[in-house]
Amino acid sequence: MADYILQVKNLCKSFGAVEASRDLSFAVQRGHIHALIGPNGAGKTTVLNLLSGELQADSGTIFLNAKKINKLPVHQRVSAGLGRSFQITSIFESLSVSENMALAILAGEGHNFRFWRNAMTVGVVKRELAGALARVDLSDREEQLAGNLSHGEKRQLEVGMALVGKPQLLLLDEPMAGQGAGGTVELKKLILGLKGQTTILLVEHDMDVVFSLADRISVIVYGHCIASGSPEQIRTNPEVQMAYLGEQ
Amino acid sequence: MAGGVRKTVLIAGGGLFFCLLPWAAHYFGEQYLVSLFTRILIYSLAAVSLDLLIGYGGLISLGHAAFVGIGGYVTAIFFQHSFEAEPLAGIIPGSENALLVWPLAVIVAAAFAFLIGSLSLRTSGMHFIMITLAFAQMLYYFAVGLEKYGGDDGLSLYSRNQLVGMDLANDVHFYFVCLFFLSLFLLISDRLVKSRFGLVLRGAASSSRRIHALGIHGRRYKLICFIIGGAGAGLAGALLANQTEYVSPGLLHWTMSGELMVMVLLGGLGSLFGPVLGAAVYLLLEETLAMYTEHWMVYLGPILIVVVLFAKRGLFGLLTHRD
Amino acid sequence: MKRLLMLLTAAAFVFSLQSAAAEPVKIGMITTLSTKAAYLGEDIRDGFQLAIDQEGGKLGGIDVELLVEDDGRKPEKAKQIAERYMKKDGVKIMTGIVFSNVAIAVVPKVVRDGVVYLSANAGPSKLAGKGCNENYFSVSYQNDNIDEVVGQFVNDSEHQSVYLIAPNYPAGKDHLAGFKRYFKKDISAEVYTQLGQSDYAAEIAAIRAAKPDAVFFFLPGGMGVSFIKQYAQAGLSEEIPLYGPAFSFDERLLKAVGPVALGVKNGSQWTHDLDNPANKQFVAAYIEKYGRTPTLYASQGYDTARLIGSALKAVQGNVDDLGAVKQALKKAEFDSVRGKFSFGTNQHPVQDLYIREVIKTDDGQYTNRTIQKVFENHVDAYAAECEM
Amino acid sequence: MILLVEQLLNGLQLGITLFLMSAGLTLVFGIMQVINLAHGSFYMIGAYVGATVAAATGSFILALAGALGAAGVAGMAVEILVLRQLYKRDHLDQVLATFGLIFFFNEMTRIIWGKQPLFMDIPTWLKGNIELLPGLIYPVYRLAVIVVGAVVALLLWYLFSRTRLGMQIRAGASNRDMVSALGVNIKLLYTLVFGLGTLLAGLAGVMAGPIFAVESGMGESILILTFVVIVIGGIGSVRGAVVGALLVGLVDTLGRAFLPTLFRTFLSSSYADSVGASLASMSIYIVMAAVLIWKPRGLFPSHH
Repeated sequence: MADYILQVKNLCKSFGAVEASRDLSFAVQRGHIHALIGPNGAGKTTVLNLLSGELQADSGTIFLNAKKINKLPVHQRVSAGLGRSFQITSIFESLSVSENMALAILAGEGHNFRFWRNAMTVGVVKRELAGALARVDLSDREEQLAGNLSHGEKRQLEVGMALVGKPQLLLLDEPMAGQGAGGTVELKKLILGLKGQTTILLVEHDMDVVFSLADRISVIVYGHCIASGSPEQIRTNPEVQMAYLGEQ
Repeated sequence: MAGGVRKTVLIAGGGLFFCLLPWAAHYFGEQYLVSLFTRILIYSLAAVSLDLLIGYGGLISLGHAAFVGIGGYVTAIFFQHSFEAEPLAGIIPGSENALLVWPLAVIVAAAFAFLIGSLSLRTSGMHFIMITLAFAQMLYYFAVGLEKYGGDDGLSLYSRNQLVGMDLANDVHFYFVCLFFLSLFLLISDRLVKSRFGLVLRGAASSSRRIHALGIHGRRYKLICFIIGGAGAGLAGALLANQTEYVSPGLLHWTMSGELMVMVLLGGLGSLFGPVLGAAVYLLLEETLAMYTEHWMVYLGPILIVVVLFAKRGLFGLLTHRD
Repeated sequence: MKRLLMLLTAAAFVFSLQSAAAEPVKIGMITTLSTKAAYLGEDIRDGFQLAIDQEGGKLGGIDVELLVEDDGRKPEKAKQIAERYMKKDGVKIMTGIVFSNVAIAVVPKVVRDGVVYLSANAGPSKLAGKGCNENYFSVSYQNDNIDEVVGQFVNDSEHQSVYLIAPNYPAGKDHLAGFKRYFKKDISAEVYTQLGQSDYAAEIAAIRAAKPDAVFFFLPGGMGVSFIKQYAQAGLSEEIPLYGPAFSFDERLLKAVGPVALGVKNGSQWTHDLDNPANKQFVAAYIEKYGRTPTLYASQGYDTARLIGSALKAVQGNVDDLGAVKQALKKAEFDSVRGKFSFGTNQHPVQDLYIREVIKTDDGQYTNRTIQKVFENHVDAYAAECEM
Repeated sequence: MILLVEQLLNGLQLGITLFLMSAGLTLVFGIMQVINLAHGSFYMIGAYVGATVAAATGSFILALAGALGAAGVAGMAVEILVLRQLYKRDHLDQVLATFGLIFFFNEMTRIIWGKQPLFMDIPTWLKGNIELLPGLIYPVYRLAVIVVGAVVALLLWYLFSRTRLGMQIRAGASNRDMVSALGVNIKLLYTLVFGLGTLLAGLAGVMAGPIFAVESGMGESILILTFVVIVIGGIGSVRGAVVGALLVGLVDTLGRAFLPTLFRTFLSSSYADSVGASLASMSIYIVMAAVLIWKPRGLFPSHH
């Protein structure tokens, strides 16, 4: 049997009359880049929110490393090995790039009720900051206010911050959204470079990106997973074609 | 001149100005300036503590005067019991010793900040503004009804507190005590906002969702910030009670909170030193305008509006940034 | 940086420029010229200024300079102004405070620092009894006086029970205590309202239910305006008569209250119709200068100025000899608009107190008419406690 | 029993006045995301202009028209001159600017009208009292205030749910850019909404004129109550403003009416009077804190 880092079983979530997740099941193998695709409003972001703990599922289970995590709050899921980047970039705009990164580094270092010493001179920050910035190509931007970065750089920073905690599974929510062609190429390179370091669950609209990056793809329609397989299998799956073409 | 250098020069210059002021006042024969600037120092302390909340914790409190008032009342109540040699609640003796009363004022203010903060932090945004206002108004009406301690008439101290090695009744001594505490609080605040705690706090103020995603309980940091701010305001209250030798419920009224907020905004939010400038300019404006016209408010109002419209980062930002 | 230095030095210069040429005797007036109570301070100042203008910039033949500043009704601010008057302007004589709580905060401190303070309005009990001071004179009254006279009047009337209402603060309790000192019959209820309250529907409904014979209220300023209007609108003014101290019935407030105050009886130490030459001259001059009937506050301001004038004359403008100034003040040798005026042992007035009635004049104005002198040479209740 | 009913009516009437104030403020909050501390100033302007017109013409209707016009026009002028520059700015800048406006307006009224309160009377056709129930006598004018408030509430409901303008306003609240893209003049729309809000404050002011003292600074006493109302109701919700206003009106009135009596049952009378009075003053703030602790976004949170 394959080594699954994440298993989702029969997940249900509804908002009033709207069923955002309907008996949803899929699994992600360790080391893969696994993509979630589906037409608009299929409930992909809801899935990510259910996984990260921002939303609580009505029923169903989520296993991370064969451990049930669906009752845990956000921060405990983080310590269990889950990292996340958001659909709309969510960095600390009023902090500098290096402060953003330092904050991500310190988040994994127990409590932060230290009131006197400058945060930027703490040992672990000194050790890891340069590497973390270099990993996402932001070394020359460290003094910039994060709010003043370009769109692509913000995304890089955000991914970089998600990586700091060395997550075993990284949730990427539409990283290519709002990127120009240049930004897309950069980010693709970045994500490919992460392969082998961590497992990635990717939600993305850009089909070229998905098919060139993903090892496996799951297709979600109306909150339900209708197919999972290799890019080749998905491309030729009649149900998937139906779902996409039907929408056109 | 780069922003950073300008800022350093400005702060150093301001510091020098405050250190030399008593001698300058003496030289020009304007002793009154010492007590005016003592008032400025004390309001600065309160404004800086509010800046910690608003500018770094993202906690827009319209009830900050409550903590100033609590600090003032603790000082005055202990003075009263000591003066009349009648123990508080029958057991606790009153005191006029600054080393005892001032820390107590700070602690009581911090305790109230803990209480009010833990309830208020359940809300956010506009609702936070209003719930802090609500708590401050509750305390205001409580103080108005506090007959034993003067109610609306307030409570007079018949002299200042005693501090070992200093003569607080001497205006210059008292001025330097206030200058010391303002500098100390600025130093603490400056370290604080750059510390790990401060980093997390500023992060939580910037995006509470993101700080949550990092696995951090942002609210706890905000609560601690609220308590530290309240403690600073409590100290300011204790000093203010000594300066005017008087406390009244007016200290807790929402307009006082509003004025403190105006000082912070006028000076520049999130800059620590800005509120000092804001307090100085606001109090000097009020003082000088009132000397020239009884209709001073008709001028002060538009001046505030002009500052908002044309100095986006407050006066401190205007002086340190080149747009 | 330069801008900051310029700003601060400019501020410093503004202060230093102020204190050139110190020839005339400076009188520092701290009063309330903003907030809802602004008109009280305005009248005190205008009355005071009238006395100076009548002498062409002098009081008692001595050149004076009147410094006036608004305390915004804040005790802290008033203290700050007092301190500036003392330290920067070298003021030795102060006056003008409208409110008791402001007076309590300011007066003890300034009299200790060797300033003579003459109250042109506030006369709190704290400063009349144990807290009396030889540097403190009240030219107006002791607060309770104005209630005591009403208490005595109502006690002598056919009313058996009275309903009391005042704001929930120390002055409110003092004023009701003053009334109760001379009213010995039944108190139907004693109600304390919120300071600054404007809707009295709840209280008025309770009065209607309690059916007292009369209502005594102390609600100064706008509170009184709201209360009297709403009381009349509820149709109670015909059934249960209102009584109160003069504070809610001065001529400027009556303009705002209008016809509903007609016939209400209130207590005062002065009314513009008092028949004495000083008063006739004052009222005419005041109306000519300001175009309005003087209120009791204006009369107090005027009397204060004239009293200071008498003392300045006696010491020939030498205010450095404070002892002589005080002695001269204590004699009170001036023509008061109240007819006769003298100080008691606690340096508060010993004076006649009247009941007056709100009437409408022929030209449609609302004003007061003196109807009865209730106390003659009345001494306040705290004088005995004063050890001077 | 009669007393309780009468006090309930009093609470209702206070609540209605508060509703007129809060409806305007909550609209401006909810739709334009602007904090306006100077809202009370328009209440004051309404009362002053109303009192002046009434004194000059003797007509209450003209006074009403003048007050509404003055408050509306003053509001639109403030929007155009000051607030329009601040939409994209921080809430705090709006706080500072509108705090400055309070100073300005308060002193201006003192300069124009003098320092003493102004007179304003109930129109003759609304004078007098009627007996609603045996023993329950109530002033006609206060009943009229209740009716006017109820009518305004209905009109607002109609405006927002049934008219084109209302739809545009609601759409503008949720997405400013989208509405401009559709060709609606959003600037004008905002000016109108702000003017409507201040006009309602002016209406509250002119109706309060005959009951309360018309004086400088009268706006601030009611402003704080108004804030309490909209925070309890949920910012931006007119329905919340209705509920919040009635709740605050009732709690405040009933607290003042019955708390001291309640305390007198187990405390000495003079002590009870003062404790009861203090607690009555605090009651609405206690209610507000309790509501917010229970429902941090108010009773009827709006959706954005």
